[in-house]
Amino acid sequence: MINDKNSQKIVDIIQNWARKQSIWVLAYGTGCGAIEIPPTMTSRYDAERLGVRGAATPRQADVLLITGYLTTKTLKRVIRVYEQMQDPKYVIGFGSCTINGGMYYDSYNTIKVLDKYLPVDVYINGCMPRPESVLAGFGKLQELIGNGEANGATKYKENLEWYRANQKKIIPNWVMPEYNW
Amino acid sequence: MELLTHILGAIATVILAFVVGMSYGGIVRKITARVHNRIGPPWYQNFIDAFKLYGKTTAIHHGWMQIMGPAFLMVSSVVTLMFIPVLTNGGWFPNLNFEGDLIFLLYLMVFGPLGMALGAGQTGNPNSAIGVTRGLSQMVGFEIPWVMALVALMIQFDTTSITGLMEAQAQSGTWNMFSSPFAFIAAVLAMLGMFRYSPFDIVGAPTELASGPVSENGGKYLFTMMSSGSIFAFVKLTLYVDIFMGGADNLVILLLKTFSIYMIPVLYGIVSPRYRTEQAIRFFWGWPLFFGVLALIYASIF
Amino acid sequence: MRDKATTLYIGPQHPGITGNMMVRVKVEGDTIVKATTEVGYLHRAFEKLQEKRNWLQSFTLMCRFCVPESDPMEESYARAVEAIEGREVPERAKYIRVMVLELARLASFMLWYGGQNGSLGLYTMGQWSVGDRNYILDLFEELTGGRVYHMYIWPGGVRKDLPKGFEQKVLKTMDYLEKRLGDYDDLMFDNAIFKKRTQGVGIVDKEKAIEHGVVGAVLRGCGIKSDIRIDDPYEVYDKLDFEVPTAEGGDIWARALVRRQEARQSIRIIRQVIADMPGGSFYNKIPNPQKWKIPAGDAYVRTESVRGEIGMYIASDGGLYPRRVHLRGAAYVHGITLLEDVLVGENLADISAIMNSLGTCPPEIER
Amino acid sequence: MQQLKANLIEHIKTSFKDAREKDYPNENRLDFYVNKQCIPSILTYAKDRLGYIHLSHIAIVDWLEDGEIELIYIIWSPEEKIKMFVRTRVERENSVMPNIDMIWRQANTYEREFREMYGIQFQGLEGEQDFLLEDWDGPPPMRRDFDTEAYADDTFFHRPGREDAQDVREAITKRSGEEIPDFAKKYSR
Repeated sequence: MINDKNSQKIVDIIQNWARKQSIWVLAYGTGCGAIEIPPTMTSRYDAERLGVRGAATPRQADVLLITGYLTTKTLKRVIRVYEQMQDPKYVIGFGSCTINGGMYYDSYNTIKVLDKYLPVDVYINGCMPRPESVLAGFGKLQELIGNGEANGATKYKENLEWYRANQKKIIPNWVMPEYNW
Repeated sequence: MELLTHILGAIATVILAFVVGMSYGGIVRKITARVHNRIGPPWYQNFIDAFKLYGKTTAIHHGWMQIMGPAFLMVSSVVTLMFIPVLTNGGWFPNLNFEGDLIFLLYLMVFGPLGMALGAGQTGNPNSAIGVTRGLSQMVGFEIPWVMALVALMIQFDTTSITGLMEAQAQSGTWNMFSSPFAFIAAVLAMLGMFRYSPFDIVGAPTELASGPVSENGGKYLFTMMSSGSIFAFVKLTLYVDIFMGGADNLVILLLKTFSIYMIPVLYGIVSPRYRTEQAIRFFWGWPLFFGVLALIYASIF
Repeated sequence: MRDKATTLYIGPQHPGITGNMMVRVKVEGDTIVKATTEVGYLHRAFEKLQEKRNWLQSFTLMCRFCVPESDPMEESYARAVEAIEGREVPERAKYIRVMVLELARLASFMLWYGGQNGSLGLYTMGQWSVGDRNYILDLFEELTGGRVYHMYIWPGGVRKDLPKGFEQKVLKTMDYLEKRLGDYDDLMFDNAIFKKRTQGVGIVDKEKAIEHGVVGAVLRGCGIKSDIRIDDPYEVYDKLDFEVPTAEGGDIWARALVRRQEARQSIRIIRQVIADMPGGSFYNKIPNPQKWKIPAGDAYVRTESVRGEIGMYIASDGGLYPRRVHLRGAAYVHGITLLEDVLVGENLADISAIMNSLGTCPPEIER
Repeated sequence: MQQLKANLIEHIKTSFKDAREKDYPNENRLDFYVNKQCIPSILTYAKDRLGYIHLSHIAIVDWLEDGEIELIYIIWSPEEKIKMFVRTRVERENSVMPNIDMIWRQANTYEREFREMYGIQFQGLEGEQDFLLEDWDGPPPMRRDFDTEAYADDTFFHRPGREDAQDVREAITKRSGEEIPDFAKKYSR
């Protein structure tokens, strides 16, 4: 009955609709992009009307917003946070420095390409992206979720060895619990 | 036949409580947003959130006590709901409302938070443990004026039954909120703590404890907590309406009365920062306690 | 005997932390017995990158030092380079610079209003003030093209002249904000619970202030009248008429009172600057940046930001690239040793409020 | 101000014989070049006797060509309103500096950073070894002989397309068929 393919499809459509209308963003300002998050959440731009709201802990969050450059020290924490999040989960790369390093292309302490370490569903470019572009990024994510195309987490699970190898390359001292998500 | 009515009525009550509680939550979010100069989410946003949470995979395992925590909450909310007369004449929601009394209800209402405390303690997250401790200490704070208000009513009307209180109001024609005003004030002040809006939201303060007891619970756990919280909110509101505002004859009046009383903690909360635990307890053992004592004196004199 | 203390990690992922850093606290009950900060989550090594960037390319890095308030950094850099090179700045540019700096201060105050109250659970305030901050950012956007990073104050003057009718827009915004500041007072300073939560919490007394080299509003909050704009005046601050508010007590409440007055003083300065704005050139042109060499020498300039004194040391070896640009933010002092010291003996619930009140800004610490 | 400066030079010179001064006549700034052993005593003297109670900054410059690292302690007197620079130079390799965090607590932060970033040791410095970096096993990164670009190329992935410094505008026009007006061509490389 419920495992029938067609009914599963209907359930998926309804679920994707709910997921798209309710996006809980983890409150983790990893970089300078965090400064445009308060304006996005407050009165002029008001992301809550689109169902976007903050979540305090990774257990409750749906979206991990990487707000800008990631130092190697933060990357370790971000990976840990990402693996604590529950499926379905999405990653938004925010700002030029997550895409190609931006102005920090020769810094010894920041990573340059985020999608080698974490599966990124949506990139928002700019330094710093304006709240409008942040909202547009959320809109794009909603569109992808609605179509069932935001499957970064599945990609991550399938190619875990590849991601792990990249991560361990810059985090030599790997002491992290294994999550059985 | 009577059994079937009871069962169907119970199911209807739970659904009603869930829907009303959730919608109230959504409306509160909307009202808060309007005060913030925002548009705010639609009133049904909470339903979407709950549905999404239910659809999330939940692979957090911290032993069986963690699962028991939300389950305890849910069970206690539903059981408490069963003992609350939703409408004055029983109507579609007969439940068990003629058997229970206020003292039994007092015990039931702390059962859920205690279960939650066990569950949150099991998660191993220090934030949860601290949040639970704060929650229980705060409960000690507001339970005292709350119990005093109820005892005052019991003395005044010489009954411990909720239906008895409702009948007494119906006979005298005045609501208890006017016939025993001090008890009402004490109970309303206690209600501020019971609903855990600001200034008494230290239990799950995100900026200090990363949301306290719920910090390790996502997905279906959070869904259970959210829905039991909504049901419990409905329970508390209905109880207030029953014992202080003469109950409600039909659903529209019930909704009007509960919503107006719900606005007290909500509107107060929007413009208040939060108290620390010891400040909150000091608050409850100040004026609310004073009004509680006054209510007892008033009840025993008249 | 069993150790009763629990170790809690506040951050780096924590809604109450001001930016990306961690405070490891040991608590007994609700009282903190030991606090250790851990920073470095935002270390981008600007000062290293500057070795390979010429004098103008380095300028674009400046505003990224501290995100909430980027203009004092640009101002410091511009002034330090001008001091080494001996470059003159037109009078109009100086006035425009002061206006931009004060607008940035106001924007930062708005953010502080939100942060301070958000840490205490009064989220309405943050929604109002951060929303109103957008009006200042609109002005910045018209003037410089950017909301957060402006890259406007550069060596030799400012990058663009004021657009037509800009002064009127600024004045209009100032009128609006002045009205709103009154609303904020009603919500925040007249609130009994806010008073209860902040009075006697996070005390920095005079001795501690001198021992730790405290600057800015924190220093003024313990009754010492000190402001770089008066003590070591730069640009045209010595020609302007404004007050330096102080308060007694050294707790969060005192610092909040100081900042409340300072926001009004900023509005007052902006109005004066616009009234006195001279005409003329706004920019003393620099040579081709690819061949721009600065004579050997060094300079240290200080600028007052919302969090306090910002110092920038620049050394030049006579080449195309800066030899060394070394920034000292206010948070560098407040955010580590002072924070660790103040937190001891405080309630666990007040960590976030104290951090906000001290003006902890991790990007400025780690650079 | 010149009078204050002259007094200051006299005070410092009588107590510290080998200090050399450099005056900047038009600024409120006075430089002293001293030996590294003198640093704690001269700072204490300035703080306790002369009223230079505020340690504004400790700047550090790596003079690779000279094989030396320069430390500049900048202190400020609220009464006299003069910035005093106390400068000293140490060897780049294996140098040990006296610790001044008992005079000003915030010096502790500076010293921890210099220890990590420049490899200078401070006598009796407390605090964790790691300050900004974590698990770092290379040379102290802020030294001038550390090549950050080579390290970054070595360690991190780069997204292709950056190295040819292609003009973004051209790439976009090629894709969308938009025409660049002549006045704008001047700015695109």
